[in-house]
Amino acid sequence: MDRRRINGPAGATQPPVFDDVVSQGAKTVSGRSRMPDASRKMYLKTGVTPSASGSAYLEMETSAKPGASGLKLSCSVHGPRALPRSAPFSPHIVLSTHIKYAPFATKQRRGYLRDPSERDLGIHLEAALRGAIIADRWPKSGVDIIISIVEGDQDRETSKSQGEEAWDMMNALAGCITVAAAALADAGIDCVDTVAGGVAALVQDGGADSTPTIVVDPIPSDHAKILAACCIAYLPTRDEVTNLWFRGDLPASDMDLYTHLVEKGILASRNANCVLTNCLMETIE
Amino acid sequence: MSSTNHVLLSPAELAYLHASLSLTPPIRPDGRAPTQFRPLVAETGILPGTNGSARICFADGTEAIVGVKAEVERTVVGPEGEGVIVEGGEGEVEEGGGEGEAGWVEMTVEIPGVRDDDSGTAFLAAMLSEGLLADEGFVRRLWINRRFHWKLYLDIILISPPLSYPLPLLSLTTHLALLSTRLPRLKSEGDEDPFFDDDWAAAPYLFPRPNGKSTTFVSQTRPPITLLVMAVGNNIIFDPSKEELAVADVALAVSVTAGSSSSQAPSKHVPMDTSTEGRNLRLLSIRTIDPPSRLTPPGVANAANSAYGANAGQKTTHEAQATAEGEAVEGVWRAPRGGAKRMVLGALVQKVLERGGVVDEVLDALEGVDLG
Amino acid sequence: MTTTAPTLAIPGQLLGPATRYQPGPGTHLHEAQLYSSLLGQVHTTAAARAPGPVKRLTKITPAPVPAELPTISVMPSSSAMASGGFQGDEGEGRSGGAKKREVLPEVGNVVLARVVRITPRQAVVVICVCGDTVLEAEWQGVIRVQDVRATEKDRVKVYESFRPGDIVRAEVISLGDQANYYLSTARNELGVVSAMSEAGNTMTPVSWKEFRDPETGVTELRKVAKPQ
Amino acid sequence: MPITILAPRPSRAANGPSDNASSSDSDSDSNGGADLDGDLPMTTTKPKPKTHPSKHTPSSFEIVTPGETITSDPQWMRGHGTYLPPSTTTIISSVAGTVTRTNKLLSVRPLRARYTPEVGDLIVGRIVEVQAKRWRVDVGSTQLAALPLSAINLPGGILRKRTETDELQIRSFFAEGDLLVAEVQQLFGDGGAVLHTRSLKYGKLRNGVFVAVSGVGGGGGVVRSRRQVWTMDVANGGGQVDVVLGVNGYVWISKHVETAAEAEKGATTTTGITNIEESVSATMYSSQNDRIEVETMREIARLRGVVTALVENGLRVDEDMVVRGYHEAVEMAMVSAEGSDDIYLGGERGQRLAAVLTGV
Repeated sequence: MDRRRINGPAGATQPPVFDDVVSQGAKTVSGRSRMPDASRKMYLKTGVTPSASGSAYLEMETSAKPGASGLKLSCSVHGPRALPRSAPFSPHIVLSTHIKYAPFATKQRRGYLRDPSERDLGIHLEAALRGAIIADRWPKSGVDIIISIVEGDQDRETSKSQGEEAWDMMNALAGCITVAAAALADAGIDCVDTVAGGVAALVQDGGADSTPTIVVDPIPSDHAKILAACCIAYLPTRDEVTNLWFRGDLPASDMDLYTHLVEKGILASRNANCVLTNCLMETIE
Repeated sequence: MSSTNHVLLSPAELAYLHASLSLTPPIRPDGRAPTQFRPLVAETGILPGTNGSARICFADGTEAIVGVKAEVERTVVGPEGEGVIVEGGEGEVEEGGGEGEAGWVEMTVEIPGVRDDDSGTAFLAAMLSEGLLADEGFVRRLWINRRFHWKLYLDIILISPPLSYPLPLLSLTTHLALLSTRLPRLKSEGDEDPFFDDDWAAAPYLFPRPNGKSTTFVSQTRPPITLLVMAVGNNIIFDPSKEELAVADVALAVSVTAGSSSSQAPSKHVPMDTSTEGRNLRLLSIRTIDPPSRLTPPGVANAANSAYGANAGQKTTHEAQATAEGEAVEGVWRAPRGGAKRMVLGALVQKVLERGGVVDEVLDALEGVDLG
Repeated sequence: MTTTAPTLAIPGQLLGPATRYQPGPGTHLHEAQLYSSLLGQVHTTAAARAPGPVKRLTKITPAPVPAELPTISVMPSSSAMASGGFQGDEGEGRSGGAKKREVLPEVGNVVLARVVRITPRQAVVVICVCGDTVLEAEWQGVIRVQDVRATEKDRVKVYESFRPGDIVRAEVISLGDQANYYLSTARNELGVVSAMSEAGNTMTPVSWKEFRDPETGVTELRKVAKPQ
Repeated sequence: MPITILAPRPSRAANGPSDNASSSDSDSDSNGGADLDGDLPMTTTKPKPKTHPSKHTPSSFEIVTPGETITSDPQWMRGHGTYLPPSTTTIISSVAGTVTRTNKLLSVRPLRARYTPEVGDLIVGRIVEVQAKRWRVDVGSTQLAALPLSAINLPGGILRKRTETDELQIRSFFAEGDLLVAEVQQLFGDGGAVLHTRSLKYGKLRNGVFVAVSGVGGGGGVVRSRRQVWTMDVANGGGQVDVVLGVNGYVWISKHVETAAEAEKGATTTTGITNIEESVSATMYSSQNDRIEVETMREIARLRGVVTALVENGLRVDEDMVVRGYHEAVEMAMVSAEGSDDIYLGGERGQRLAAVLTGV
């Protein structure tokens, strides 16, 4: 909420609803073309923003479908730098994370001010990174991690977002974690490990009666229904999880299903970690 | 901007707390058993101007109030013939119609002393509404007819600045408020403009009450509750206080609800063993809470302490204070690094979801609150 | 198990057991194994290390180490400087050129700082170079009046020692409070190394307490660093 | 049962007065020399409470609210918590609290108040800020107290000269978050306190737990008493435990550590003061805990439970109450289902404990 301006009325207008030619009737437009355990291809590069202490850019493979686009993220790390004079003494580095969707990143235009979901993502990212950095190496200093989501996962062909925003957020978070880890390493901030994010989902493709399956790195529009999903930030060498975000509806009596979902989430972050490791080795070679 | 506010504790206190919570069984500073909650005082229906309300306070004076208000709202329907949101009667909603439905519930959290655009508050609100919305059956209850639905406003207000992470308090209060929520009885039929019975006594509960002392709560659907659990060493601790959270290795917020799943699909995976004692619990959401332990000041071992005995006055402070890489010394606090082992996370979730475990008892106790 | 440590490391990479190496900058210990915590080149230095104006945490374990192990460290090298390589010796690395990356000033480091403000009690400076590293961020420091020189401390006047704009070589003596590092110039080779006169000309040092403007011939008082 | 949910109590009035009576009794007593003479009728605007459990302090628990007239009788002098409107003799309360009369002085003791430091108070405080030559300490007052570097004992004995390096390594003595026990040495005009730790019984705290309760006020909480610090033997093989009741309401409960000096004192009573200083200073600023046995930890937690239960039930916290409460708690645990390991004293059990204590 912008406190300095008078804002227009909220929710006074109704968004237009486009006629949905392609996907009319059938919900499962194209479906998933990858194996259940395969992640999308990912492009990652460090050192893209010269003015920042460290930076990285991540792009997810665009699906074969026309009009669909993959996630594009740019992360810059500023610091370590001195804390403002008014800040209290800190024996650790003070981490602050900002995630912002570009106004044009999603189907529905986003404002310039961070909305609650972006703040929420920022907290998730902070939790994921704070477990990875060695904060006591940099007393009295601060670091800002700023991520712009240049383009979100989206599909022009689907007329409306089908309650997918929450699942999209998980995909975005996983990308943010990976790109931030690369930028942190580029900035020379001590980390215990390279943290990478991954998403796994329990999907039901064949209507309400079919058996749900677990897939890695889901694209919401590929699936008829997502029953549950989890986003995991994982440290491969230590075999530790720094952030776990699960959402869905699972019977509590079936712990195995949950455990499998988490295992697949870890698999997804391992996949992302391979890309991250290769990217970092390229950086120093 | 962290999900948990920072607490100032001395390294010696942290080391002591960690040691006592790592014992088997753990010794909690307030003497509670690991799964025991702080005693609380609860009442519902405190605000006559709302559809449902509740108040819970802790012995330390922390107090939360939740008011639920419902308004009739016109459902945005797509072009002719395409039932974007609704299809058929009896609250049957076309599957996947989530976006429109999620917007039917609006939740705000107000924490005194915190800016309303604070990220921590946004995180709290997201966490509470996530649990609510993950249960598709919940928003379905707000359906009136094809053209109208209830819009539910949940306003969660913490009366005093939080003395501990307020998540469980807010969640339990929200649960009670929803339990006590009643919507006016619909008199109109079909898709005409809704027309309601103005007799409040006839208004049905949003979550229908069990008849008398029936034990068939297996089929009873309840609003979700979000619990805070943390692990120290091998111990799993419920409803941690501020001090306990400050030495947590990992903390999770787990949203659970009781009742049969609205989307029956996953339950097909398992045979429904309704014969067993206890509720049919469903896991709705899990979030990692960034434990404040990572931001705690480290202790200095006597051996490295410049202010210790003979070394005093020598200029060795910084070599000593710079956290030398070394093995942990007993009795000296060190902020944890890295994340949590999979096993620990799994155990935490398992403990919450245990049949006939903590969640069941909490739900029992909440049901026992008089909804006058 | 490799017998030698890798030459390049990414965060989280195993460097070797703690029984073989001592942890140096850019490494961390986890379950008796040493891991890298930075992205960069791996260096091992023999046991006897001359203390000097070094980069980062000099992990001096207070108790004498039972067996003198070589110290293993990881030095960050961003892609921009990768071609230049990294000088292994740290004491006299000045010739290696200024590398722009972030380090934290540590107690005992010799730094170059620019004076920004003076008060009767202290001079406020901004640390620009730490050891041989040009800093990206501006870390603020203060030189208190009692730390200006070693002798006749009670007669020191800050405005006779420093002026805003001067470049000072100083030693870090304390991490200080939340905002400032505490610096000292109480040694012969420490003090003002470069100063401008009031007329705006670069001055040359003429004595331990004076600089002279070569054009106007006017002398100004400073705490002069002994030229090296 | 992991959770207890209670219905709200009908109103505080039912059990409020008796709680307040007992605590304000002790408050007045501990002030010493207060002549609680209640014969004179003083209430003009409201009827006096008819029944009263306590005989000698008729209206000591009478609760007044801001703006309420206490008396218009000119024989009374106004004290803290009251004011006189210009050109009248009416004394009006300016806070919500209980009326206290000391001879002819009328004052209102607020029901809840932050700690007001007084010279000589023993307090427990927490460092919140480290400055160049002093620390700022949270003592539960309206302002932060100051602890100058010159007011602490430096390690290496009392005779050691304070050097400049001490100033540079000020954080190695006390850093942000550290707890300490100290004495109020001096007060500023604005109520700010200056502390000192120049005694062996003061200094950094370790080996224990902290609990903050309300300080000196009209309700429950820590009251000024003869002894704020004591060592007690605890049950169930817990050894000895130190309790520090800061006058400001901050309480520290820790394992009793026998210092070298004490041990020596047991053998020969002729140890010089400097020797003690030196041996004590070794651990003076340590943040490393000693080894603490499980039994001791359990009893420390039980003591903490007693203190919290006392406060939650509006009782005063002093040595007598804590020691008696502790013994009651041990007894209660003995007969409880789980046995002596059961240390929980929250909710109902705390109320039962309080009832036993007030019943005596």
